[in-house]
Amino acid sequence: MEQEKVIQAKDLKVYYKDHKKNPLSRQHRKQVLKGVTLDIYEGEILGIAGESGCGKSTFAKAIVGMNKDIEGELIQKYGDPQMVFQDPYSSLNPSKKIGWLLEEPLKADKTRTWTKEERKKRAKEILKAIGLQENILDRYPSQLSGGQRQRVSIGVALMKSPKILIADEPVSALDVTIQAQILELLQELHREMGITILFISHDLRVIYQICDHVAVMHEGIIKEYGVPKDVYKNPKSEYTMQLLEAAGIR
Amino acid sequence: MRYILKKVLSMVLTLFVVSLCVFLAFSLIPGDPVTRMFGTEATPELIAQYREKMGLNDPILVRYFRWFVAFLQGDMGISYDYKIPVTGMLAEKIPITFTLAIMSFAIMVIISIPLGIYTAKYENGIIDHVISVINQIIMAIPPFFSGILLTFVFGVILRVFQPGGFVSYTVDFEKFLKYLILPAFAIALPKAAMATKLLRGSVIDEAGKDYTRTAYSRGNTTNGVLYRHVLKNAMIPVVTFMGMALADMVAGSIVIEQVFGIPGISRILLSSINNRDYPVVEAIIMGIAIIVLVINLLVDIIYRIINPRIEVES
Amino acid sequence: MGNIILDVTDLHIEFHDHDLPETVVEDFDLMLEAGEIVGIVGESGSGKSMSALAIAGLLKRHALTKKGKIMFDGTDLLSCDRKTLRSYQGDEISMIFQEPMTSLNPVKKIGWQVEESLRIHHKEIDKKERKRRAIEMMEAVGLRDAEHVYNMYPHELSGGMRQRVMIAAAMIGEPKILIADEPTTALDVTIQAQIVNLLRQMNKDKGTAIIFISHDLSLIRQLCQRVIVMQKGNIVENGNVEDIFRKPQMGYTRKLIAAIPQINLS
Amino acid sequence: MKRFLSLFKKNKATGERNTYLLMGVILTGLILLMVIVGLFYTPYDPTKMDASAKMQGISLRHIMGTDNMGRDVFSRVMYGSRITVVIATFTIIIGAGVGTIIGALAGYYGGMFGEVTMRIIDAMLAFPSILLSLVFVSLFGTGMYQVAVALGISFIPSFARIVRGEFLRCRNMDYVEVARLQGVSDIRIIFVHILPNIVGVLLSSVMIGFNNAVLAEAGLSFLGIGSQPPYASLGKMLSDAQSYLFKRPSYVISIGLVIVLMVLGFSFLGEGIKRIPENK
Repeated sequence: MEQEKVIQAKDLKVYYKDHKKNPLSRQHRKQVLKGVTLDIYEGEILGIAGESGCGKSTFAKAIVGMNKDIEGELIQKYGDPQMVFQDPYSSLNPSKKIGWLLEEPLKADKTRTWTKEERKKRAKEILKAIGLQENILDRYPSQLSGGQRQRVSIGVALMKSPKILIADEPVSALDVTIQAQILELLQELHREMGITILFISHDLRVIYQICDHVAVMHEGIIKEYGVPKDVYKNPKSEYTMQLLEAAGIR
Repeated sequence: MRYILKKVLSMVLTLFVVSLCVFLAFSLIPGDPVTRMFGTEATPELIAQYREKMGLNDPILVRYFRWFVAFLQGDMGISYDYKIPVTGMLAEKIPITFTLAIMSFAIMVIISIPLGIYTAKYENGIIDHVISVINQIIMAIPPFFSGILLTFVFGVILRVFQPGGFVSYTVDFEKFLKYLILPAFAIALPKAAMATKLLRGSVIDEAGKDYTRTAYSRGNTTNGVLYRHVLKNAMIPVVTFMGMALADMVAGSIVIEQVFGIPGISRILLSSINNRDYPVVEAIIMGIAIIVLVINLLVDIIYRIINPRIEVES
Repeated sequence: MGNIILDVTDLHIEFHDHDLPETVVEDFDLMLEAGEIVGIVGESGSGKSMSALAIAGLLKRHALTKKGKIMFDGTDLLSCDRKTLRSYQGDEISMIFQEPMTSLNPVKKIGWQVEESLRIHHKEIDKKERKRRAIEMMEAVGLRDAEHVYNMYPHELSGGMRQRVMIAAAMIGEPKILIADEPTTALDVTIQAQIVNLLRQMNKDKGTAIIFISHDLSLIRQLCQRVIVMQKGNIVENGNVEDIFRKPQMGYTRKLIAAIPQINLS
Repeated sequence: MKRFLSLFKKNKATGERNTYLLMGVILTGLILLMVIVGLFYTPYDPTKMDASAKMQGISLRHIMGTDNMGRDVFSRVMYGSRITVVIATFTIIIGAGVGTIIGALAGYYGGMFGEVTMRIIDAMLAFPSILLSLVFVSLFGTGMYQVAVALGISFIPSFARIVRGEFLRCRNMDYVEVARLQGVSDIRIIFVHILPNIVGVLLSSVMIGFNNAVLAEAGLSFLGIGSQPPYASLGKMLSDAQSYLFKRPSYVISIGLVIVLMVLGFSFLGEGIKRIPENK
């Protein structure tokens, strides 16, 4: 079955400023992604695996436009991809109530204006989808547990019904049992809304559980790509083998 | 070494910028210096003649460079009021102000470091509470008022201090130092209170960090952890503060000299501000600026010695 | 039964930081044989780290009450005086922590920190010999170019190297027990595997018993023979790792195991 | 109001009471009361001289005595406090207002602009603030408003630095990234998303700034280059009183005490605000 590509990266190179060098000079750029070619298909969950500093988060940031210093091609079928971050504590503004946080994306929506009633209605819909009660709307993030916060973060990202959701290590900061619940939620949302998910994780087991494809990244390069089961069974690259061994999978 | 060179370079750059700002600020103020010098005696011919002689008709940047180069060579211009070189006017005053600042600094260090460590070690004890209240009060007393109070207590009640009995260092160095003790305390007390509070907070902060747990796990005593591990880390912000405090003390002595009738640079500065005798004001500000910058450089170097992380923080 | 070197019975820990006392560890028992590796597993708030810190005698910061017995070398570490406790700390019982960056003193040289236990407990060893042993130990934990690293500061090393330094510093006194509190959680998977291997090797070479604390059951399965499962301050299950994986007795253990994504490659 | 009162109750979690906040509110309240009452009523006319009542000690008729011209010191203190409070308020409005904006922009945008701004701010901060205000006073001339402006400018750097630090901390928080991804404008992120999170820090710096402003103004007036008669501030009055230290110490000390209490009030408030749990 030929599926449509929603994101195509062709020989994508991304640079960071090197902070050890003089910040006033433009010369010092550090190449973090060294030519990544990767397609993301409509409606799939694509996992990117790799260790810290391998460039997996940089790739995500390049897609959502948080990183502007890029070379190569990055074709996106839809605009406005949304992102969920790792740390459920810093990704919600501590001075705002949950209701306010959920409605904010709609207030900033440039494509249409939402009335107050519409915003409230949408927030309640999303709340239901992420499995939280309505009484949570009047609470502050500090009154929520880590798992609840991560649900809210996902909810905020979903408010404008994006076609693509990027989840950057969304379960790494959570306890294992909570982790399982959030993964379940992501799978459920994927099933019901048909949303494409780019799932970034260092945990090969988690990727195996929920992803349709996996790309293994190392030092800014995609080392291997395929269906998780095949990749784990017959890893072609040395590095993938190392990762699998370290995780006790092989 | 490269670090020090970099700091020296940035200091020179700052000095350059500061001097330019000072010069421009005082040059752009309305009012003609020659008219100011001669007042009602000024005739148009005299003004023209002096303008030419003083180079006032040259472009402002040329005047600036001439002034700056002369300044570096120790020629700070001529006072409008006294018609004598500013350098001579200030030469005997600066050692007085500087001694006062150094004495205040020493008092601050001697008081605050032991107290800061003690109050942190016995956090929330009775002595800690008493000292934090005293600190809070001392910080609320303007230095000139504590100067007045000290004069009152030691001069009027105890009679061990003679107000106004200043002796110059050229006459009797020992008596000179003795006279400066009270003023130095007046300057040092609020800074000592702040430094104590800062060091206390810093030690408590550091003591809560993971590495102290590691130190205990190796079998260190409480004192071992405090003196061998925590203190060096805790001193990092305190060193920065003390550097700024020393600079503040140089300037703060301006006020205290007034209270105790000490003939330092204070009187000259104030009268020249009131009389708009700008060459003198410029010279004093530049003098203090240089002292401040040199202090900053020293602080940077000490900072570098106690904090090896500085390069990564950039 | 082999030679039991540590016997913890009925350990209770209660915090009094707030108005209401809070029980963080209840009825904790642990028997450790010489040279064995025991795992403690649990989620955040399970009391696993608190039990470990209590054994290491490092709970002094909190307002708390402790009850029970921690018998080591004929002494109850819970009730003995501070001086006796200190004589064991770093010499017979050592500990390594989760965050190698913050657990090392940022303004002291690596060598100085590695040598610290020797300096405290073995004053008879002179400076030169201390340095020789430190470098030997640093080489043993796989730090290449140990002479050079000896004079570096923590911020100049990578996370994996820092944890190796922590292990070298903990092992230099050749302790009988090493307590490792989530030593790999802050590290990447490949580095994690290296550190786990290093701990296994230390256990084999020096005969040091290890108490390995982790939230990661699969990691514990790789390293430990025995495991204690904790939840909300209580021991839920206790026994051989493989048995527990195969036949978990309690609901909570089953939930923990189920939360690990299963991989079936065949 | 209920929330405000709850700040003074014992904290249930830690069992501590915020004594600093309570003391701060009481002291500042008393000073403000004196200033406000002074707008409508003073026991005597603060400028009326009375040759028959020179240098009187503390009595029921004159609770702080009279000065060398027979004026009632307490009435003059009520008046002088107003001048001091007005100057300090102006100083803070200028310093905190401009400083917050500069700090917010420099912290949020960073880059070249932030770097250059902070170099200038740091250079200014390296200079003792009294010297900085002296320079500005000598440029603007003496007088109440000139002093307020001079002090205000010299207070900008410290506020800019604090606010920038907070913005740098918040700028890279994930919630700011989230807001950016949702298409929220920069201005809204700065003022609606980030600013509320630093209100605690800002408020406590404003209080500490206030007490520094009172001290700095008093220092300048003491040197004779602050506010000018007939608008004598507390500092100016203390400077005038100093020469009578030996004749009538209570005259000098009572004025000094009012300054101390005013500063203490603000510094207690600042400490108290810092200790409110949400601000930690």
